[in-house]
Amino acid sequence: MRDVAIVSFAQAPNRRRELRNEVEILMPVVQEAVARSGIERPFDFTCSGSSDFLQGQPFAFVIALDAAGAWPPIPESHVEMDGAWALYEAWVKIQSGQAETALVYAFGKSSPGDLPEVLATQLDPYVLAPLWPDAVSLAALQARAWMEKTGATARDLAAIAVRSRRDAKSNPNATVSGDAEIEKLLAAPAIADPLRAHDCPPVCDGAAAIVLAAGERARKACARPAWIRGIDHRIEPHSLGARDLSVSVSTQLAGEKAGAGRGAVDVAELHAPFTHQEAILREALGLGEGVRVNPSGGALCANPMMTAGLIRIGEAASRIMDGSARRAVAHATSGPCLQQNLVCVLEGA
Amino acid sequence: MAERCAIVGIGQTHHTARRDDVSIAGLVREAATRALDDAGLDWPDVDAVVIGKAPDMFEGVMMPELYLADALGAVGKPMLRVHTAGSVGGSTAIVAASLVQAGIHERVLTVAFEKQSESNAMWALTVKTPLQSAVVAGAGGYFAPLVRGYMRRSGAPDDTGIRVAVKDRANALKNPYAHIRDPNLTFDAIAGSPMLWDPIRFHETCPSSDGACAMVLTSERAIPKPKLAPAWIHATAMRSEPTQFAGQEKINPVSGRMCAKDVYSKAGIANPRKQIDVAEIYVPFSWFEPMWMENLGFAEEGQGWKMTYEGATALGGDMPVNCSGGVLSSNPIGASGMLRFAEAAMQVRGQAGEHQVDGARIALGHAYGGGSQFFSMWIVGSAKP
Amino acid sequence: MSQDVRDENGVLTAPHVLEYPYRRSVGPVLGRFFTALRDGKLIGVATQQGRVLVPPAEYDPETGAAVADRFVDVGPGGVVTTWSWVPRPRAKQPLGRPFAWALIRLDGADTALLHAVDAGDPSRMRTGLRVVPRWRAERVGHIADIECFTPENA
Amino acid sequence: MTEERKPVTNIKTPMRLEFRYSAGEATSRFLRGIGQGKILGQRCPSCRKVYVPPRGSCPRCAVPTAEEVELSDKGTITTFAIVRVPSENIDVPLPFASVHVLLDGADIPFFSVVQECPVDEIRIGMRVEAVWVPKQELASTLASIRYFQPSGEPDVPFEKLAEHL
Repeated sequence: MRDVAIVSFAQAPNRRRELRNEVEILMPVVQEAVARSGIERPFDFTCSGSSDFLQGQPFAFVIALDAAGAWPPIPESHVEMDGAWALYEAWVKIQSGQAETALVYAFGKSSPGDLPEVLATQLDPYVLAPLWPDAVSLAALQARAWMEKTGATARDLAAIAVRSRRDAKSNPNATVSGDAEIEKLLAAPAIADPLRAHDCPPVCDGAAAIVLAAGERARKACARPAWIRGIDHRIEPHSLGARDLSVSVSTQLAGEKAGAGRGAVDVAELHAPFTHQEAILREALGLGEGVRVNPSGGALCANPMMTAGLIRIGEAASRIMDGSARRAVAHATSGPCLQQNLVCVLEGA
Repeated sequence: MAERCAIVGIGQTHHTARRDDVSIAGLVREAATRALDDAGLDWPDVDAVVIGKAPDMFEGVMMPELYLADALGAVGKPMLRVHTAGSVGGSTAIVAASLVQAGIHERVLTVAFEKQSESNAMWALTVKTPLQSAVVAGAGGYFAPLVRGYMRRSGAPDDTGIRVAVKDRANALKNPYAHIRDPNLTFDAIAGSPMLWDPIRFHETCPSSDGACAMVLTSERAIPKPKLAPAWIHATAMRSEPTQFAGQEKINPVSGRMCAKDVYSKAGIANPRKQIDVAEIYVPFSWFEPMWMENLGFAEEGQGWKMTYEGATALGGDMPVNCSGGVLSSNPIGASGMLRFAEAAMQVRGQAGEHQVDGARIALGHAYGGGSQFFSMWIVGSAKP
Repeated sequence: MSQDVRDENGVLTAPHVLEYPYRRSVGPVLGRFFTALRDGKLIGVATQQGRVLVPPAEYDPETGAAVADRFVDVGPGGVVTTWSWVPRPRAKQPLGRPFAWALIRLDGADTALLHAVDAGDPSRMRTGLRVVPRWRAERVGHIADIECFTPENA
Repeated sequence: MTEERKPVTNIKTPMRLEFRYSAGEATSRFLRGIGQGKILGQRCPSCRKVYVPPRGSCPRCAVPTAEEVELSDKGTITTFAIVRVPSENIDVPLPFASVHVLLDGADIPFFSVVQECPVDEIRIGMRVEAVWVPKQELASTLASIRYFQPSGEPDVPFEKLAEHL
């Protein structure tokens, strides 16, 4: 495998309601990531991630290309997935020897619609989607399965929310942050028993961009590139009733393939939009108590759809690039109840 | 450093207006099973799945790869979903090829599909935006002015488009999978068909199809016991440009010209018309054949129509184009690009049956999408690159 | 003409509706399931290893193989394997009053089906609860031919 | 009874999702201009080209655009199609001309329709002008421009339009 690294990362403030259009949100983010990389356009490859359904308009990604710098024409691709998978496609392109540098970006505007309902259209169109189960209720099915198996309590979940919000105080892009008291959180009614509001992510809009470079190009671009030492993704059966929801076998498998356990992990950025999912993912990746999880506040504090996974990779890379971590694990998820998972292992040297 | 990549299995469905006998999964699975059978492989042999399709509004299923994971044997494996508008079938195959070329996987299944009968193509492609006034009537309404611009600029005879349609529909009669297989589509029948988006007539337009296409790509060392010699990927290329900008050349897009130049140079092709034996290109409206002949460098600017006129692009011509009947005869949008790539590979494997070009050794697969702004191409050959 | 155009901090916003009456062909396996639902019955399909999938899947999620052409009567009763509570149902959801979503393993099945449970109050829900379907009188061959499930002893 | 036994082969799964669309900053400024009977483009600070409707950036240079330029509501047809087939999105009577109009002062064509002119008289190079709704009905939507109609000025030669195709 070639040495490929993340050399810069930028993201938009994750707002509950972003009124700008996708190009207006993306362009400053792309410009910032490109400027920080010091790499001049054109990039050898560009890849983006988004989903048209979020805002109910086909070809949103086509318009978004205006922000990328696509003139003269560029080699470019798009995944209808979280931007973490766009990063994977770009990494593959570099591995194949067809590119030395790549620009990756993602955007998602969830605020125009009723997101938990929009996500019901992701489900099996014959026996699931016609019942319109909302995404929060489905996550709650998983939360209960996990709690009843492990004996974890609502207080254990709330502790994850409290820690995440506290960490998010130092993240200017977070949607939710602050010092929350467990008792106050637990006093709130469940919104989808067993989940309370603090167990769920804010609905928000966002965008992010990452620049990748191979070998010498990366060393030139960045004092401490975040080298991608392993990246892998796996998918599980779609039907929730055909899976053991209390574990994440696809995360475990992707983690093994990416080599997450091949060394001590300083920091992990896990794409866990719901509190219980952080616990499930920690276990799947074998992350012990000593691992700092989601110092950014994680998806519980800012979960722009199609972008939050790429942001996890960017946040983890940032810890390597600023020298505060030597080895980091980043994770992205897609689909109902952690159906599909990607794991990326980053190292400073 | 790239590994060689071979196409060892190809499958497609019979394309038709409405596949009422299968679910979405059943449709996709049918093409994938045929590709695996052609390769002599089974589901557990596949390392990864790359799937592509056009807008999710067609079927009303957001990110349908999630639901299709089971049907494509992807459980426990990596699965990627590509969407680059109309060029998606081509770019999906290119992503699958990259996985092999990078040495990440040995055997990759790539699939593209559209089940357009679940909704309505015109609606799914042009959902109305609030505060705007809808003035573009679907893809035909979008592309017809570009065709008129081409006609005006090139001075091509008015019946050029009709001749393309006559040729492609005749070719489709030789392709058992084609959607439009109608021996009555003569010059007069096409000329007499109603104008939909003047200057584009009904029979100069692609149909709306249900269909899927799949291919199995492997590394050199993983080529299964050959039932049939593989096709080799000699080069791939993609180019994109913004939707609309000042100075844009909409009729002869720079992105398409650059993409062609790139794919030829990687494949060692100096004279495409001489060195390429057959081309499968994305022609949703008949006039795009002459337009793409120029864009692809088979003809000088303004001269592409002559190739159609002189019969160069016919099955027996010196530069046969769309021997399968092309998009004009079958158009499951998300799969249409992959069908071009697959048909090119079928030609160099000698697998194209009645629409086979004798002795085809080098073939071009081409797809485009958006407002003529996304291009993907590959050159495949019967010999190792 | 767009109604209800608003100016929010200088940016114009307006309602936008994405609406289509999708009609889906279901294929042979799901066709059997929906036909059975219309006839007031629940069936599963056997995998080649003999596991019974309910709702039937066309392909075995574990192996990718096509399922066997063997359909098995299941239920009508079953057991809740996990559940969540909906205090404020959305308009499109099966019940207009608070209800539970549950994964229900029907008697004779190896996988669980997602549906609504009309339990009245969350205190009446628990994992392991036995439930039975409440059928609609007018059935068309649709997952909503089962209006919901209800606790068996109710 | 036989009807009852027919196997189910199809299901209906209607979908209706409601969104609150946001036009974005640049398009909103443009639409508010329309509400005042003005067509506002934006000039790229780098290539100096004028975009209409503006989207807040120049995709050619990949930079934001801010400078507003008021454009004429007259222009030239660079190309067109005659639409003779119904489309559920469009309520203009058939047949109608779907046109690309290069507004005077703009560098990209604007998509609209031409009415008040037999469709077989529409031609590349024809000069047209916007027909607005009555002043009291002006609103911040493109529907405020009802259509374009021939202005009666002499045609622009094709050579002058070639770069816009």
